[in-house]
Amino acid sequence: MQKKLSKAPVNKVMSLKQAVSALVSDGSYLGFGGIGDRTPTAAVHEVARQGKKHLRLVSDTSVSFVHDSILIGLGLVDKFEIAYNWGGIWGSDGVFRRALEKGIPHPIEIEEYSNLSMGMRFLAASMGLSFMPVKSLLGSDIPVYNKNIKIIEDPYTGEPVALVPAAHPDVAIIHVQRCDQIGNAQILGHIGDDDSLARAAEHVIITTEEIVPSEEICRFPNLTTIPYYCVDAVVHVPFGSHGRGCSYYYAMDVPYGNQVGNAWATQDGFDRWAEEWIYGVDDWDGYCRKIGWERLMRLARAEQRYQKFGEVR
Amino acid sequence: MQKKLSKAPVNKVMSLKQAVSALVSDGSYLGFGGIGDRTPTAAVHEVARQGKKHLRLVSDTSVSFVHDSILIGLGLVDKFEIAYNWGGIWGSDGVFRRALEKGIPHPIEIEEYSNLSMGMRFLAASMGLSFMPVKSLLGSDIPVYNKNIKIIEDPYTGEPVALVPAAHPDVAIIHVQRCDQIGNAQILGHIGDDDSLARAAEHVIITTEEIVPSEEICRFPNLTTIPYYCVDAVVHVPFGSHGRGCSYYYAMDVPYGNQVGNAWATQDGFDRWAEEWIYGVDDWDGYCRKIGWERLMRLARAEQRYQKFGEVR
Amino acid sequence: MAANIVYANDYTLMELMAATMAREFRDMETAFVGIGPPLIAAMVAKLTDAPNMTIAVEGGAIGSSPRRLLTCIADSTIDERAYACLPMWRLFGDQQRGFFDVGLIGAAQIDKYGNLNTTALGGYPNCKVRVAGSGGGNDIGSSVGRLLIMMRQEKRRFVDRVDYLTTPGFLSGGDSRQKAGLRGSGPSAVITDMGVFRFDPKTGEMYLAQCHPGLEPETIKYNVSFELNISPDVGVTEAPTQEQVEIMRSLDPFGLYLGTGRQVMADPEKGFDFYMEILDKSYETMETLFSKMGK
Amino acid sequence: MAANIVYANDYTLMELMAATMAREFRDMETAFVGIGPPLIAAMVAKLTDAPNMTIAVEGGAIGSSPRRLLTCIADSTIDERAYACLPMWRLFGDQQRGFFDVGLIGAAQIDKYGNLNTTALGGYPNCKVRVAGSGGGNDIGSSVGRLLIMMRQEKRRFVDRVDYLTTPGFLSGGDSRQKAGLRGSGPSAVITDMGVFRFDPKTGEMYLAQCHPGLEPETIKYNVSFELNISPDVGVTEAPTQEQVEIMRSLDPFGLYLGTGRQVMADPEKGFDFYMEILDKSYETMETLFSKMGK
Repeated sequence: MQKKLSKAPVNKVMSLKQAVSALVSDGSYLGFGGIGDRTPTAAVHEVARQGKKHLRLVSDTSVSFVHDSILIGLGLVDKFEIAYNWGGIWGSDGVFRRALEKGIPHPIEIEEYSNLSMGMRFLAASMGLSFMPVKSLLGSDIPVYNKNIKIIEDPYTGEPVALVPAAHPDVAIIHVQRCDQIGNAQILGHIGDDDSLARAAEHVIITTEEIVPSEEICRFPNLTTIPYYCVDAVVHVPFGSHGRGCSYYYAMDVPYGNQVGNAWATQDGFDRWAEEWIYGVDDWDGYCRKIGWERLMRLARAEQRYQKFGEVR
Repeated sequence: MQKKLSKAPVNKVMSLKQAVSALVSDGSYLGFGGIGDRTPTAAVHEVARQGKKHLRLVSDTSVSFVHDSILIGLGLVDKFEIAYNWGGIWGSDGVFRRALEKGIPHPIEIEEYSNLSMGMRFLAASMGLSFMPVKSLLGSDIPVYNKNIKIIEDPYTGEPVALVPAAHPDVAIIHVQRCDQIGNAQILGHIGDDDSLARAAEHVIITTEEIVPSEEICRFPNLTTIPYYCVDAVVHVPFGSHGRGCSYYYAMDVPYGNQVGNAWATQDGFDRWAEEWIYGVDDWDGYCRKIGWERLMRLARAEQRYQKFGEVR
Repeated sequence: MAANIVYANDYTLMELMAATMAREFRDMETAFVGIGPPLIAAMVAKLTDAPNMTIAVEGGAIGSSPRRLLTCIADSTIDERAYACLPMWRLFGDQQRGFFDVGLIGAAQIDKYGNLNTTALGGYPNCKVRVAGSGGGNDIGSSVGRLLIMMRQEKRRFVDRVDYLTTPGFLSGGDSRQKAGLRGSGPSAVITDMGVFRFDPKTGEMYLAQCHPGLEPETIKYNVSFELNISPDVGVTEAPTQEQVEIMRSLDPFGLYLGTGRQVMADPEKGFDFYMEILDKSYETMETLFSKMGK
Repeated sequence: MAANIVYANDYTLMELMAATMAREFRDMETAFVGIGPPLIAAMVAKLTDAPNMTIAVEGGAIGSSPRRLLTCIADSTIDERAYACLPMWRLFGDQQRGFFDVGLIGAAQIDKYGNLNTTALGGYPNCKVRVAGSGGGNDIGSSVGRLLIMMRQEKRRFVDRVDYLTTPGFLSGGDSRQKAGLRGSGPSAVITDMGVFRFDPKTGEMYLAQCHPGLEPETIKYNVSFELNISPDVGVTEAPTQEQVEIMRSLDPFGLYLGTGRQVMADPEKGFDFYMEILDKSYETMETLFSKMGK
């Protein structure tokens, strides 16, 4: 028998502090959304600030310096299920490497997939299924080390096919461009696996660039990626993905990642960075003031020069 | 080894006559898209006019009087894979009933699914998988009579789960609101399973209310349901779903269905209807002139009073 | 019941059925609703006691506020002011995941365990009467939180064993539903033109819970082929309220769902103008109804 | 080659690699392209010989025409003027279905059957050097039409057996790839800073097909751990054309991909202004490049 999952269409607007404190616990199984773009960095910082520990994280593509690695570096993570964790143009992720190469700050268990097979885990879970087939993973070492992947004989073709288990995070935290007060969330540009992730999780926190009236959402129902019935909390967090970009809202802050990447080269540097940027501010507003609103506005102008919702040229 | 499937980004605009004649053959396995809304009725009429026979049809929800039934009534169909075939508010479908109750005009083989399990067949096929699991069908008579459905023990939970086979039509024919010349198709409102159906098929014919410049498609990339690489032919067919509605473009013509429904009450009535409305005109333009452009424009005005792309109130 | 409820003096049986069904919905819930009378019942609920209920239809639209009369579940007006329009597989996937609290469908046949037939009567695949097939019925019956059923009461429709089991109820009773791997809680109520039926939580067997006004349990029993259980405290169905009846009549002023307006439309001469007139008038009706709800 | 081709006089090794890789793409094809230098190579192809090639990136954007310098695969500018932005699972699903003709990825290690490691060096899960993990690599290597690989040539990277097999090449050669159930045709070319490698269609073994200008097969052999086969008609890599080099330099004027501009950005004082200046200038560059293609 299924649990009642549907969340009521009521005003869910609250602060990030409230949302994280109400829904995330020690030991939580968390999935942070985004795919390079729309990284829920503000929420990652808040989880860190609240010191939630023994976390189990699940991500498809995780971006260093703004995502899961922050919690790993702080020693808050026991297990990490991923397809990819790296800095991209920002380069090597000192925190991730130290954790897996040297067990610093402490060893973490790792369970690996590919992007598609991780997406299939969310897709399966999003539909209430316990697994999905996939034609990736075959012949590779991924299923050799990950015993949750099963290679079976396809009952229709007789060929080998991989099965991956559904991933049902306790809480998914997803940053979006537009959301109404009851939680209907619209994602523009890169969607990642967030359509599935939101449905896969038991609880969902949406952080959003703008809270718009429901009437505005209803003008473009085909853009609603996450219906309100998946959503527990709606948090207004402008520039909530700073560092990475947010399509139609602001561009990546490439220098930021380069600077953080340098800081993270040593555990000591990471600790000082966290002290300053996470614990040294009260909340994301404090972080934005520290980064500087002018800098943030310049990133917004760079993005919106041609691409702004409803005014794309 | 997979076949090369991707269609080139070239101008694919042609007439419906050309598209059907080039891609549909006797014996073709066809999937007509739409879900009550956006029924590709113009294309169904053209397939009928060209007398393609021994067809195998696959649909999730098929709507009487404007969809698969037309081809069944003409005796062009050997096998029908469906979840649903009925007239809705238009009532009983004489053609469908005669075929299954009395083998008139000739017996057809039927293979049944539910809406979700049919959707999963298209979803599986769209991803190059040979099956998908589903938690419908269990305990019902559907898998008792449909041996292509397998009930297995879920390898992760031990519970029963149904598997359904991928459906790969030779040709999918889908009516959309907006498409560019190379085949990037945008669907507004009801999507049905057409996102999956287009990818599942080997060839795709898009009939569209409007052909818009690629620049217009690119203004709203999140609305592109079917990328050009799935598409072989783009056909400009205004009012191509007449009878049913086309969201943002025109409302249903309810009286039309009632009138056709009455005509179809007998095979003789059906034959006379087909003679007049299908064979009695040269093409869809002829059909529209016969229905009357004023009537069509009134349906368009009814729909667009509040809901028109970009101007939704 | 509050003291200020005004019951309707006259109403049709279809209106009684829809009004009774409307009472099965609860505020704040998500409802997956089928074609025709079910949608009328759900709309009545939403416009009275369940203003924050969200209605989704198989076409994929969720929580819409149509601007004009909805003539069918896939009518394009159902996309108007919707919270979301999803691919059908995604909407049904949401339902399979457990996001829909209640579903309402019709059926051609039912048995005492609430199993439904919407496929064929008198054999399969060779049949005497062919109907629509599962559509979303099997999916909703398999996975929705609780299942509501609305159908005509006839002896040949309430049968010992359905000719074709399209949509699972409690299968063969007891824990057979759970053993089959099904998730939703199964049938919760069956509402016909004669009464309201519910199911024993242990055995999964149907019993008569309420008779519509003026009917005796024995009369209803006579219209059921299987041995019908009758609740020891079988009640009488509450009449529709004046408000419910007014809403139904304004939602369906020409009896398209609940009555016989259909044949006027079938008139090749006058049908289309008549239809355009209905649509035109309905903008105002819908506006009035939704403005009550602050839309 | 047409007579009017003008080769560049000076170019970096990275530019030679990217230009050589650009020649592996074909017009009208769909290409699935990874981060950094691969994207530069694909862009060069599109701006020269393959104007109707469509580039898709893992983030989900297909066929975009970014307005400014793309700093990374998920940079929001990649959504600009895209034909479609799909969920990632849907894009990879399209790829698994066979809609992508060619894919280009990098790797930390490769073996003689073209199997790739992008996960860990020196053991697993306890490792000496941890890298990113599969990302989309395994998926692309499993299903894409033909796989292109771009990586640095070092003895410890061209190994007998990869420390961790992240992305399948020809596995253990012969028909082992097909037997494993994989769909795509497997690796087609490996391009390094020393040469171009291809694979025997029967055995699946890698061989040296071309040496970059000035290099002897023996030198390259010295930078490979396994017994390297050398084509009997091993050639010399064509130099980049002037046009290719110009495009690369205008696409990456500050050496973010192909060079060393990164550290300027890391300067806490001047980094941000420098970056804003790059972006500002890049609008014009992109405009010029795309206008060549009629966009």
